[in-house]
Amino acid sequence: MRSRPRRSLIPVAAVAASALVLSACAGDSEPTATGPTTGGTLVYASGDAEPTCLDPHVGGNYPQALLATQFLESLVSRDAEGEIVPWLAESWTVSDDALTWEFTLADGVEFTDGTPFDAEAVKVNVEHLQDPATQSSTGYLAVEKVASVEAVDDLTARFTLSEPDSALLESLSQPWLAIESPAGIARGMEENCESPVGTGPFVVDSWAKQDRVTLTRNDDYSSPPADALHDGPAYLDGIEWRFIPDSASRYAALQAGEVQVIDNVQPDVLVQAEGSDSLVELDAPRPGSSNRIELNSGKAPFDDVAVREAFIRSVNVDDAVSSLFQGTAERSFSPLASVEPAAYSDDSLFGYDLDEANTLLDEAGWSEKDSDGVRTKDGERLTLAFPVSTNQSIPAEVSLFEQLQAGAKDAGFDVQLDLLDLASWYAALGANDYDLVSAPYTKVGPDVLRILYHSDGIVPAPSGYFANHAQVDDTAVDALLDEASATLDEADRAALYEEAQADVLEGYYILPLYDQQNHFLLSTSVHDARALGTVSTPSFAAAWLS
Amino acid sequence: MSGSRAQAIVRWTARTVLRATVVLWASATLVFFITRLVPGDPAEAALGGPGSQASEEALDAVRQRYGFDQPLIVQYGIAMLALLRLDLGTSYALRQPVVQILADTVPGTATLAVLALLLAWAMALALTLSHTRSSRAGAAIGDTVEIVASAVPHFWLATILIAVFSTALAWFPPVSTGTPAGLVLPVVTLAVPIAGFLAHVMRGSLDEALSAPFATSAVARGETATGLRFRHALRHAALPALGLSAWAFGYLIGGAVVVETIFARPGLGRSLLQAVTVRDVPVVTGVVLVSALVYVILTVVTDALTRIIDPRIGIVTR
Amino acid sequence: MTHTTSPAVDPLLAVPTPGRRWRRVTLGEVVAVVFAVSLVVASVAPGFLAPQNPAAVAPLDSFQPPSLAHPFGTDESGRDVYTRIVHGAGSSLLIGLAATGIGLATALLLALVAVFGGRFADAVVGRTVEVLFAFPALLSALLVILVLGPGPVAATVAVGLSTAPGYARIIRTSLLRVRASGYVESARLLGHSPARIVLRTILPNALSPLLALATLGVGQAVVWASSLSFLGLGAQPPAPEWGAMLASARVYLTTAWWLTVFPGLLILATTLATTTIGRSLDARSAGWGQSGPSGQSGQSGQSGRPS
Amino acid sequence: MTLLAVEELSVSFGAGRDRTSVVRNVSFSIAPGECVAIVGESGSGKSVTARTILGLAGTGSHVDARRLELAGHDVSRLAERELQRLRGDVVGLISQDALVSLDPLRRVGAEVGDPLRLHRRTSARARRRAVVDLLARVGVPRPELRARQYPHELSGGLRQRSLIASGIAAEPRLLIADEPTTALDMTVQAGILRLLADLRDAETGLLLISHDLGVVASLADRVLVMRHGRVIDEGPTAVILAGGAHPYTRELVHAVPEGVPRHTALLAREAESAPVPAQAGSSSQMPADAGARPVLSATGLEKSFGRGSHATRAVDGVDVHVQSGETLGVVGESGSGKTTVGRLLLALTEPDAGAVLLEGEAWSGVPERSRRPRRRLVGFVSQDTSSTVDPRWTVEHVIADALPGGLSPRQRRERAAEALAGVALEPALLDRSPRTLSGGQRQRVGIARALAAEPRVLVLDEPVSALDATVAAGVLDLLDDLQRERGLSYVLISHDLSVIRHMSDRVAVMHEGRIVETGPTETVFTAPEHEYTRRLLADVPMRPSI
Repeated sequence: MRSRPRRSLIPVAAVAASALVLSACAGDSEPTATGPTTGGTLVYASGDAEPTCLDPHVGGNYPQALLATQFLESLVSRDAEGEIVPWLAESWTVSDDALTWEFTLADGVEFTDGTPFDAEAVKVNVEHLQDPATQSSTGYLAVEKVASVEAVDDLTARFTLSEPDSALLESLSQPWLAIESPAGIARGMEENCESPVGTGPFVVDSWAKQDRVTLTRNDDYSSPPADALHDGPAYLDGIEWRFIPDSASRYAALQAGEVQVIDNVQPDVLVQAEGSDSLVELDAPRPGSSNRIELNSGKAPFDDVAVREAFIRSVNVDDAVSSLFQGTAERSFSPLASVEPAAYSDDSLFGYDLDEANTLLDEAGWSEKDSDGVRTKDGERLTLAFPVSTNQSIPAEVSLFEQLQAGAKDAGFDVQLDLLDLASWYAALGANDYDLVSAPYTKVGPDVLRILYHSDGIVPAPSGYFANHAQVDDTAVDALLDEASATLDEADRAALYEEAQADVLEGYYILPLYDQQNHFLLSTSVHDARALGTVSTPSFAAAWLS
Repeated sequence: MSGSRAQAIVRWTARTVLRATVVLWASATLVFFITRLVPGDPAEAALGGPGSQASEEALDAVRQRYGFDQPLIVQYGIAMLALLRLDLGTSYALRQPVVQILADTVPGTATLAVLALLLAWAMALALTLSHTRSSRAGAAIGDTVEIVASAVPHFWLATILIAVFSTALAWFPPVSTGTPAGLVLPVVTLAVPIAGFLAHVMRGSLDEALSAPFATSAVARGETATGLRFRHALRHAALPALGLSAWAFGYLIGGAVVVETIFARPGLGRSLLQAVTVRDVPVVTGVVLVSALVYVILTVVTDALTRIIDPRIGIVTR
Repeated sequence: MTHTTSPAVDPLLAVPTPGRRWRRVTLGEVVAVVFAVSLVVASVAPGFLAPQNPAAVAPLDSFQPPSLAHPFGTDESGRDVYTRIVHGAGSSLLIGLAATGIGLATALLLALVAVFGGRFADAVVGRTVEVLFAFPALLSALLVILVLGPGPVAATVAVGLSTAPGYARIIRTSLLRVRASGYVESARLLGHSPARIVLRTILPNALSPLLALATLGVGQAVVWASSLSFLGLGAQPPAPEWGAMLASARVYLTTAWWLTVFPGLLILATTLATTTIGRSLDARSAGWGQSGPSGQSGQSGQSGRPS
Repeated sequence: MTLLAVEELSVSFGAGRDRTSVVRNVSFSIAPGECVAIVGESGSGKSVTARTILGLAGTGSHVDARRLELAGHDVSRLAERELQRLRGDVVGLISQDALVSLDPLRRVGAEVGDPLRLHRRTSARARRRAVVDLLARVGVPRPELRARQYPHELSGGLRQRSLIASGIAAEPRLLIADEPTTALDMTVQAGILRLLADLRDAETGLLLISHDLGVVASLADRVLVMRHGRVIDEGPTAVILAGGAHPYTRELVHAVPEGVPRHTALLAREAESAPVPAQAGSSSQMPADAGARPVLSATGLEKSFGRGSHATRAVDGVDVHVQSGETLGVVGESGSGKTTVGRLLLALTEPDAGAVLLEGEAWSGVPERSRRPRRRLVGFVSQDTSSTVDPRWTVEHVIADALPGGLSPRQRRERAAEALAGVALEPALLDRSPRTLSGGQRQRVGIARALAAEPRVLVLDEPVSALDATVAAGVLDLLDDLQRERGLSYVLISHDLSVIRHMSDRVAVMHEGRIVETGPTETVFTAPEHEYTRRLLADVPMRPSI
């Protein structure tokens, strides 16, 4: 048995990670005159869709995570260096066969409804996630390998796995697996959706649909994660969590002082805000996959690696990224987000080279061009269907696709951009009616690679959903990912994931673009807000207003 | 006399209620069949769309629960019976009874629409009364103001208003704040196009009234220009605008879709937009029925008001 | 029973002469017609007004404010906004025209059935139109989109269908008025066949207001379609359709006002021009014959609903 | 002392080249208790003259006068505010059309009381009493009820009386009556004239504007004849009615068919020549030829409108027979059912009972299909031809529409020109729109169209009611000529007894849907049998015998 896995592997994320704690930047530029003051209500304006249920166990998407971070806590967290740190679980051990995990829980923690936090609560939560009636998808997948949870004693919870899972801690650190009050869960789904009960620094007071969620301070708060800036109850009296879908309105509201924090900030606004001395940016790229375009290798023409490479060589991503994101996003050359310690990059594969692209296409048999300048082969046009979900792609990203479309045209690709609503987009994917697609995936840890590139991910669920959009069907990759999933040794695991990433990159299955953008803009009156190292959701547990 | 009048009122009321009921029933029927045309498996939609990872069992359960496995006509019967009990079903996306969602969102939109309608009337009256019939330039300016007002897209107007009155002048908040100040910009945004339409109609009938022989005879009795407008012409000008108001209210509900999104106000319009994007059929049905109901009620009210103002129509005649 | 001259009217003008039939053309009408003609030119031959390629991206040239080289500035991909507006005129107008066409055709069909299909058909159509009226325009448009899914075609159909009830009411009234007119009675008294009366007298007179109505409708349809685009339900970028341009421009409002202002002004100017032309056509046809739609389409969309 | 003094009054409209003189150098005066009448046809400037006295010449008018003095006030120099004080107080106006001269949205009492409200300091209560008194004074029965009612609830006569009540409410010293009895039935007209005479006798100055010499004769002390803006003749009433000094005055006087025998041209008559009754007897005899088959006959016609208790019987047991070549005059007041009889004869509506025969064959009660070929035999001329021609058509098109089919375009144009010539119009009018023609020209086009179909019988519904007297006279002369030339039969429907008497061979008097009396014209007019006929004839304002 080894205690608490330590040491992160490759500190690639250091630069990005240091930016996570905002207080550092804000503190440097301004002389800190006074210390934290208690009181005040922070108004947060979210551009994310309003959750339909505040319980992140149900479904499990990013908007839920944003809110849940304020009032729910997980067993473990991840710090700025990418290392798993204690939270509601103070320590843990794992058996040699990697199938039994024992978590020692923090003592004296109570849910805000007065229910004590104990091992039984952990057991109830995992079972809640696994219950089909909960309709959990993110959390459900994360505890797929957990066979059972047993309350050994009040403060010891034992997880028994069906097979080794090196991603267990990372999974448990996510807000979608946060621990809720068993009494709260017992109220039933409808009520629990309205006001889930946790141990966090704030409590859900009320939820006015389409308008705001009102959060008030948990005066008895006592369970911050190990990397917290501040112990004890929050300084803020509460948070008004508003839903303002229109990005221009959101920014206008911030400028007008109606709100203090906004998310989903547009690149041009970020650039403008840089010059402002009343606004501060918090850049917290999400973990998991990078934003990338996936090339459907499951059908022609991208079943030919040469055509895939030709496409990737024909588009000038660097120029597009710099023009549209104006320096607010770094180009990525990795399947994983830069905040992931296991991220592996290879920029040599993605150089813009139109000549090379043309040569590759000529050799691949796409040597004819029709009157529109589109290449053909046996009378077939080199047309690429690119369904884009307007719900998932921000405007700048759509513009980026437009620019890539224009670039690929020069090489003879006819890229058909099709902006779709979510349902139609899923339908297009389910019908295998796409050659290019862009779908980010947020998850803590490199295990996301298994979801995205394991051939198991090609088989659609009954509803048609699948995650391996590139349709990478490579036994070598599968083997690497399976092995990594069962390998607890950090170094070995990292090496396996690096190899898998290299295979994916070299197979030209994906065109990495940049990290999943997650920019927040804060009024300078907000101090000590930070983004958690898990899924980069903002935490206001230590924040105060001046 | 009064007896026959009372009878006439009763008859009118009965006819009106019957007609309103028929319109509502027909609206419900129309919406029911239109929503059945929505592509995709309704059971899947009920479970969160194709993106959800619903199992076959879950889908079957939902089919049974909502009656999707029944023949269409049976489903229709079930839906109509449910409607009689004011049961509009449960939102697929929000997992809440639609009636609850409507109860939550109607007041906000109603406030917005009523205030906008009042403001539109005020603006239209101001525009109408300030314009001088004699001056050609005045008429041309009036025309242009009306057309521009009635042609300006809500979202563009809102954008400009926010840029000027929130960002530059900081007079009003750019998003709903729950205070009266937060209502100003959305209400103005909604009111301007309606004011344009109302003013156009009002100005037309004001001109007509001012050039009517009865206006000449009023002037010949020594009536002043102001007296002529307020005592005589205004009533005539108001009549067609009143007739337009029920329609205008519907227009406002349509406009609310845009305005509520931009100004981050909770309301019917925003619910509807969200419901359409995720194909949340029960919510769409609910919103459409509510607006049909509002339209029907308002038609009755404006009809009654018109009859009160205009004795020529009267309750007795058809 | 003489009709003595009304005191405010110049009696010599009241004695009609052929040349005075037309009202004086106003400056506004001239401007409107000139603008409308340029729009048509832009739709048919955009290259004539804007020789550049509207889709040509120049990433390093993005967000240029208006200048001599780019009179309306450039957008996020460095495309010339002026060029895109000119090239977008076609699709915007096409959406407006097609939507109005769909609306009017549907309305005409309904109205013809109502007027000539007998009492029962009239009742059915009348009720149907009344029911459709209960659905505010944007709501019925959203219903259509719910069925068809978002997109430019759906938006066009949606706007078109949602305007149909208003048009149907106006056309029906017009048909009924003409059918009850003295000149139709005269035609009957001359022993003309019903078919001849319908084709040569009723339809030409009843439908003459349609031109004015259609002109008024096109501007409104462009506005509605742009609203749908703004909501993400209509034409999508990178199509240089004005509504779509505006929708994507709103995001950059704070840093690139020109992206929002110019397409918006163009939509406004289009509506202003079409409305001015429509109203003057309306007024002229009303002055020409009493069959003119005065009071009906003078309020045009309004009396029904403005598309 | 003069109440009103007008010297060299000129009124023009417009400016610069568009300037048009409407009133030129008009001078007259009115003393208290005096009635001065201005007669003239449309566009003669008589109404503008009257309104100028009130300061209501209209927008864009230029008023120029050496003297324009009303009760000591120089009207041409008064400001609008001061004029407002005079209007309704010193000078009252009774407009021509009570149907539209009362605000339909206000109660009658409010309209009547307005001058008191504006010019007298009276309480609302006193005003209400005064209004009731006023209404009673002008002979409105049940004045309390009427004051509370709205204009549309009153009959035309009561409306006109209310308007007079409103005009005299503030006891003005001068009353301007602009066509006060136009559009009223004879019996009502008589009452109004008596009322005005009473006012005059009570020392109110009266300016009467009228085209009706009968009305003028019964009221006026002096008469001004206006034409083209000028006073061309003036003098004591008796002198003017005897033909005055100006030829136009004579024409005007002669244009009235009153007392002019059948088949005597109205306009061609020599002023001095005595009426020639010689032909009258023979012509009225002519159609009564025994054995002559009626062209159009109807027996037992009944027609109701509305249903149930709201039904009104418009035509109730009417028999009419029109012989070949004769004119049947149908006379009656508005609402007597005469127009419905016309429509039944035209087979535009089907009778509820009874039958119409055309040349002995069924005309009513047969399918339209079988009627259609015979429709051309029955022509129709309405009061207002402009509403019965397609607004898009030219005169040529209108007439050609009535011509038989199978003609070449050239033949059609020739035939249309012939038809125009037949009604004494120039072929130059062929390309004009009927709407651009004068009223007389339009009526002639209407007749030309009716004749182009070569009918046997014409139904003439108030064919000259909308025309000025001299124009009407021309049309009547034309109709008479055409009848003699072509052997046409006429059914002449009119409320104007003088027209009926002048044009008809036989007369049917209608009252409340029935024919109360029928017979040869002279018999009916000289020895009426029915009580109603006698009353009708008594109410005609007769010209004093010359």
